[in-house]
Amino acid sequence: MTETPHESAARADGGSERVDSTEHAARTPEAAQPYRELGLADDEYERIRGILGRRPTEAELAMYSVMWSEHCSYKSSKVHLKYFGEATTEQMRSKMIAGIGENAGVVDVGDGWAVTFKVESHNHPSYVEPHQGAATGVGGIVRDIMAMGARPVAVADPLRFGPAEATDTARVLPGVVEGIGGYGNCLGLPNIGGEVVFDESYASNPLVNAMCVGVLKSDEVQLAHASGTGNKVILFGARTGLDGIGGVSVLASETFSGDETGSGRKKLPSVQVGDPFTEKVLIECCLELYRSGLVVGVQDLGGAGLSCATSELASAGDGGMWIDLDEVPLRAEGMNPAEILSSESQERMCAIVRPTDVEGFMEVCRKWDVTATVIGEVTDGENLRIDWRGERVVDVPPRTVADEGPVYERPLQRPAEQDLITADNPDTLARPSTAEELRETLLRMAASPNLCSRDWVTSQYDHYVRGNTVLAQPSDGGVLRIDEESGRGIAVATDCNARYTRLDPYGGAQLALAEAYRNVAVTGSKPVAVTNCLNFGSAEDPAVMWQFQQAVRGLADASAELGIPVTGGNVSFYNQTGSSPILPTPVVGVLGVIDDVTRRIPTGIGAAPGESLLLLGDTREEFGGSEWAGVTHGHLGGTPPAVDLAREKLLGDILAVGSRDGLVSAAHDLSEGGLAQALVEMSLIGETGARIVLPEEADPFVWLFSESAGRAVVSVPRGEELRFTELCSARGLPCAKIGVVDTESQSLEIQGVGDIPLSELRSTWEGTLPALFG
Amino acid sequence: MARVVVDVMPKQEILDPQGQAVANALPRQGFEGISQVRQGKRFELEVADDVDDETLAKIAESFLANPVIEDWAVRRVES
Amino acid sequence: MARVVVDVMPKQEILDPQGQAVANALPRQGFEGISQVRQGKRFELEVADDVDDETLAKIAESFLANPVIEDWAVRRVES
Amino acid sequence: MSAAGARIGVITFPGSLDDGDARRAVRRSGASDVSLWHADADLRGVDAVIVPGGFSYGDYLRCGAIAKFAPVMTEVVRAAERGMPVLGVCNGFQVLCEAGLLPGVLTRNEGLHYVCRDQWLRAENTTSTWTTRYEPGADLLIPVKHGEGCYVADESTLDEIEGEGRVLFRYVDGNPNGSRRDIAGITDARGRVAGLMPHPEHAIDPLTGPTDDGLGMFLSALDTLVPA
Ligand SMILES: Nc1ncnc2c1ncn2[C@@H]1O[C@H](COP(=O)(O)OP(=O)(O)O)[C@@H](O)[C@H]1O
Ligand SMILES: [Mg+2]
Repeated sequence: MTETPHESAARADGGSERVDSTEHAARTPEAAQPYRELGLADDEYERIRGILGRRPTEAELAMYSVMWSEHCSYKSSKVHLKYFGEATTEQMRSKMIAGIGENAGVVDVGDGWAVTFKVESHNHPSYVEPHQGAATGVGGIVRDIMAMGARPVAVADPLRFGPAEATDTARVLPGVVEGIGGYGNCLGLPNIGGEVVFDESYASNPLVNAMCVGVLKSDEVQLAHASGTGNKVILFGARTGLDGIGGVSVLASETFSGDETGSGRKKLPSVQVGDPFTEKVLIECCLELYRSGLVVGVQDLGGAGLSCATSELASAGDGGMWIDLDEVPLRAEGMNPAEILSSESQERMCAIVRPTDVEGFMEVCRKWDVTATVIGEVTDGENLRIDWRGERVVDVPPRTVADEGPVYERPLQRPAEQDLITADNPDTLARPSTAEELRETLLRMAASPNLCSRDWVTSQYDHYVRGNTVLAQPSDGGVLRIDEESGRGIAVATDCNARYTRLDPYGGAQLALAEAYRNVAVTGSKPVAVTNCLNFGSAEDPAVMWQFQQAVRGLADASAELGIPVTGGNVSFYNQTGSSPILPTPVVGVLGVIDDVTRRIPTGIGAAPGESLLLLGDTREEFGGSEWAGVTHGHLGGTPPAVDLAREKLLGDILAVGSRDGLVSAAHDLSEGGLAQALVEMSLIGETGARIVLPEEADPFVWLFSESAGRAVVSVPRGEELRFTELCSARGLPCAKIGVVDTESQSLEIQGVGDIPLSELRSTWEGTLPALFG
Repeated sequence: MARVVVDVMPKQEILDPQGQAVANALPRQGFEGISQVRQGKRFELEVADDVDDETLAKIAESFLANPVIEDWAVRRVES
Repeated sequence: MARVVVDVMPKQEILDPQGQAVANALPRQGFEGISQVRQGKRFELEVADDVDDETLAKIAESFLANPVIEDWAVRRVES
Repeated sequence: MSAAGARIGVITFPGSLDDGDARRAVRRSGASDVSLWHADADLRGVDAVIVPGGFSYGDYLRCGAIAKFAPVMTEVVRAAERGMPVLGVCNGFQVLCEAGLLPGVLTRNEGLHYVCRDQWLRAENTTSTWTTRYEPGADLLIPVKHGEGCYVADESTLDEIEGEGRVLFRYVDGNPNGSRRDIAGITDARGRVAGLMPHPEHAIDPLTGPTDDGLGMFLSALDTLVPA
C-alpha cells in the first residue's frame, strides 16, 4: 500500500488510529507534512530532517515548529540581542545572579535579598479577546517569576492602544484593563505601575505588556535544568486541554489539504482562558515546595507548553529525558501527541524531583489541592524521548529543539524616508504666545488622552494587597517594602516614548531608559538593573529590522553608560496592521533599590507650607516628537530631545542624597508635556496649590512645554533650601527656584499664564478617560 | 414585544474555571453524581416586534458573546 | 446521564447593572428596539440518573443561587 | 491576660489574599495572630476570628458562596453563636453574609468595575465589639478594593438594621459601589459579628496605607478580649 499524505497525517480518532511513531516516520520518508502551515520554512524543515536523519513525526514537527518560531527561538533578534551581553562589563555583572537566558534576570539587592523581574508581551491575543488575552499575559509572566524560585510581589502593565476615541479602542481597552485587574487582583499582587499610551499605529495591534517582580533570598534561586539520572519529571497545576493550540491543529485535520477548507479540529481557538485561582494556589504550592527543598529544577509552562518545558529542562540538564505522554492529565478527550505537546493551557509548571522526594512533593500538592503527576524521568541518554500509547513519538536531541534553532541575519536598511521625517521639524508650527493661549494649551494638553489622569485604569487594580506598597500610581515609580524589619525596598518603572523612537530609534531607546531611570530616581531609589520588552513590526521588513538593531544598540550603550545591566527581556515582532508597523516601542523597565522605604519621595506637593519648588536640569527648545506637537498639530517629525546620560546619573545621585538626608519632600520627573504637565500633576496629586514664577530670560512656551530630558521638579523644605542648592552647585547640576508651594491656595498660579483653580484642573485632567470608557 | 433569551456558554474545548469550581464544590457539600458543570450567561431581552432574527443573531454574535471562546444560542420565548 | 440546565436570574425588583449596561450599549452599536435586558447565569450539569428533582432543587436553591437576590429554574434537557 | 495573651485567628482559604495583612494588623494592635486553615474544623482556641479579604476558592460562582461550606466555617458559625467576636473584611464580609451570620448580600458594584481607592467612611455604631475605639460620627479614611461590594437587602431588613443601630460605617463623599443606604459595614444584633467592605488592615500605618484609621477596629476588639 502506498502512503498518501492524508493517511500519513492521520489523527487519533475513536481509538482506531495509527500512531505516527519514529519508526513509522522512518518507514515513510516521503509522507508530505504540513510544515509550511506550521510556520517552518523549506530549509528549516530540511534541517530538521537532517538532524533526525529521517522525517520528523507529527509530534516532533509540532515541537520544532513552535520552538523554532520567532516567539520561542528569537531567530531574528538573536544576532542583535548578543550586543546586550557584549555591552555588559564585569562591574555591571557583579550584582547579577542570573541574566539573559534564564526565565528572568535576578539581581542582588543587598542584605541577602534578591529581586527578579521581567516584562512579556501578550499583544495579539489581547486584540482577539481583550479580557482573556490580557489576563493570561499576567498569568504567564507571573509563572516566569515563580520559576526563578521567587515569590511574585507586584505587577505592572505597560499598555498601548489605538486612538482613544476609536470605537474599537472602546472594545479593547476596557477588556484589557478588566483582564489585567481580574487576574492580578485575584492573585493578590499589587499593581504598582505601567503606562497607557494611545496612538493610531496601535489601532489593530494594541500592545499589552505585563511585568512581574519577585523577591527571594539570594541563595534560593531555582534553575530550569533537569539533572540527576533517575530524577522524576512532575507536571503540576491545571490539566492540559485543547485551548491555545492554534496552528498545530492543522496536524489534527484528517482531511488536511493545505488550504483553509480542512475539517476536523482545524479551527481550535488559539486563545486561552485564565484561571487565576488555580494560579494563586500554584504560587503558594510552589513556594512551599521550594521551602521544603523538594525541587531540583523547575520550569513554567508558557508559550509552546510541554514542548518548551521538556526540551528546555533537558537541554539545560546533563542527560536526557523520557516522558510518557499517557500520564499527562488531560481536560479533553482524544488529544493526540502533537496537541498535548503544543497545548498552551495555562497555570501549569514542571519540576524535576528526586525519587525520594516524590511523596513529599505530592503531599504538598495535595494540601493545596493541586493536581500533580509524574510524567517521566531524567535519563542518562542524550535524547529527549517521548512515548504515547507504548510507541515512541519523539526522539530528539533536546538542544536542537530548545537552543540550536535557526538564526537569521535579516536584512536591515535605514529607510530613506527617515531623513524626510527628521527634516520635518516642528519649528514652523504655530505656537501659543498670549497668556490665554498658553493657558488654553496647558488645559488642552492636561486633558489629552496621553497626559490625562490614568485613574480610570489604575483604580481597577489593587495596589494595597500584601501591605508593602509604599508608592504606586500615580507616582513616577512604584515602591515596595521587601523587608519589614530593615525597611529595605525596591522601586520599578517602565517607560517608552515611541514617538521619539520613531524619529530616532537609537536615541529614542536611550530616552526610554533615561526616563525609566529617572522615574525610579525621583522616588529616592537607586536604579540597579534594566529589563525590556521590544515591540516592533515585521522582522522581514528591513526598515523595522533597522529600527530594532538601532534600539538594541541604543539601549545597551545607554545601560553601559549608566552602569546598570540589562538582565533580560522579551521581543515581540510582527506588530503591524497590513504592512504598516507600529511605532517602534522598546518598553524599558528599571529596577531600583531603596535602603529605607520611609525615605521614599512622593510625587505630590504639600507636605508643609511655603516649600520651594526647584527645577533641576537644563531646558532647551526641544519639540521633536513632543506631546505638544502631537496634541495641538498632529505632528510627528524632527529629532527627539538630546540624550545626556551623565546628567541623568547626576540627577539620580542628587535625588538619592535628597531622599537620604531629608532634603526633598516631593519630586516629579519631567517627561511628556514638559514642566507644565509636571506642575499640574504635582499640584493635583498633592491636592495643593503653588505659585510659579518664570525666569526672566525664559520664553514661556519653551519653558512650559519643551520635553528636554534629564530634568525634575523638587519640593524642598524651607530650612533645607540652601543645603540643597549648594549640593547641586557643588556637583554641577543646574538648579533654579521656580516658585513656592502654597498650602493656602487652591490654585496653580503661573506667571504669564494665569491662575488656574485646582478644581478646574482636576475636572480637566480626570474627566477624559471616564468620558471615553464609562 | 417579545421576550428573547440568549444563552452564551464557554466553548467545549475552552477552560471553564467557573463551572469547574462549582463541580469541585458540590461533593464537598454532599451532592454526588454531578460529573460536569459548565457555567455561562443567560440574557433576557424585551424586544420590539420588528426586530428580526438576523438582528438578534448579530447582537449575540458581535456583542453578547465573543465567538472566539463562546457559543451562543438565541430563542424567542413566551413572555 | 442527563443534562440539566439551571437558570439563575436577578430578581425582578433587584437592580441589574450588568443587564442595564448591555441595554444602554445596544443603541450605541446601532441596535434599536431592545427595551430591557437582564443578565443572569446559566449552568449546564451532567447528572447521574439517580439524582432526583428534589436534590437538583436543593443545589439550585442553596448553592447556585442566592435567593435573597436571585430566582432560579431547573430543567432537564435532552443531551 | 495581657494584650499579647489575646489570640486572634485569621482564616486562610485557598484564594485568601489579605490574610497576611490581617495578621500584621492583629500584631500591630498588640494581640497575637493565629493562622487558621480552611480545611481544619478547628479554631485552635482563639478568642476572636477574622475572615480576611481575597477571592476564596476563586469566588467564581458568587463571592463567599463556596467558602461558607469550609470545615472551619462550621466552627466559626458555632463560635459566633456562643458570642465569639468575628470580623469579616471584604471577601470575609461576603462569606459571613452567605453563611447567614449577617443579613443581606454583596453584589456586583453598580459601576461594574472593580474599585480600589481611599474611601471616606463615617463611624455610626461605636458600641460593637469592633468599633468602641471610634467617636460617633468620626470620619475615617480607609481603602476599599472590590468588584462586588454593593450591599443589598430587602427594605424591611434594611429598616431593621437601621432601627437597631447596626450600621457600623457608612460611605461618605461618594459611594464606591452603589450600596443601599451607603452602608459600608454592619454588625449582628449582639454587636459581636461585624462585616465591612473597606479594609481596616490596610490602614494601620500611613507608610503603606492612606492613614492608620483602621487600627481602631483591632484595638476595639482587644478592649473587650482583655478587659483593663
Ligand atoms: N496601565 C497602568 N497600570 C498601572 N499603572 C499605570 C498604568 N498606566 C499608568 N500608570 C501609572 O500612572 C502614573 C502616570 O503614568 P505616566 O504618565 O505614564 O508616568 P510617567 O510619565 O511618569 O512615566 C504612573 O504612576 C504610572 O505607573
Ligand atoms: Mg514620570
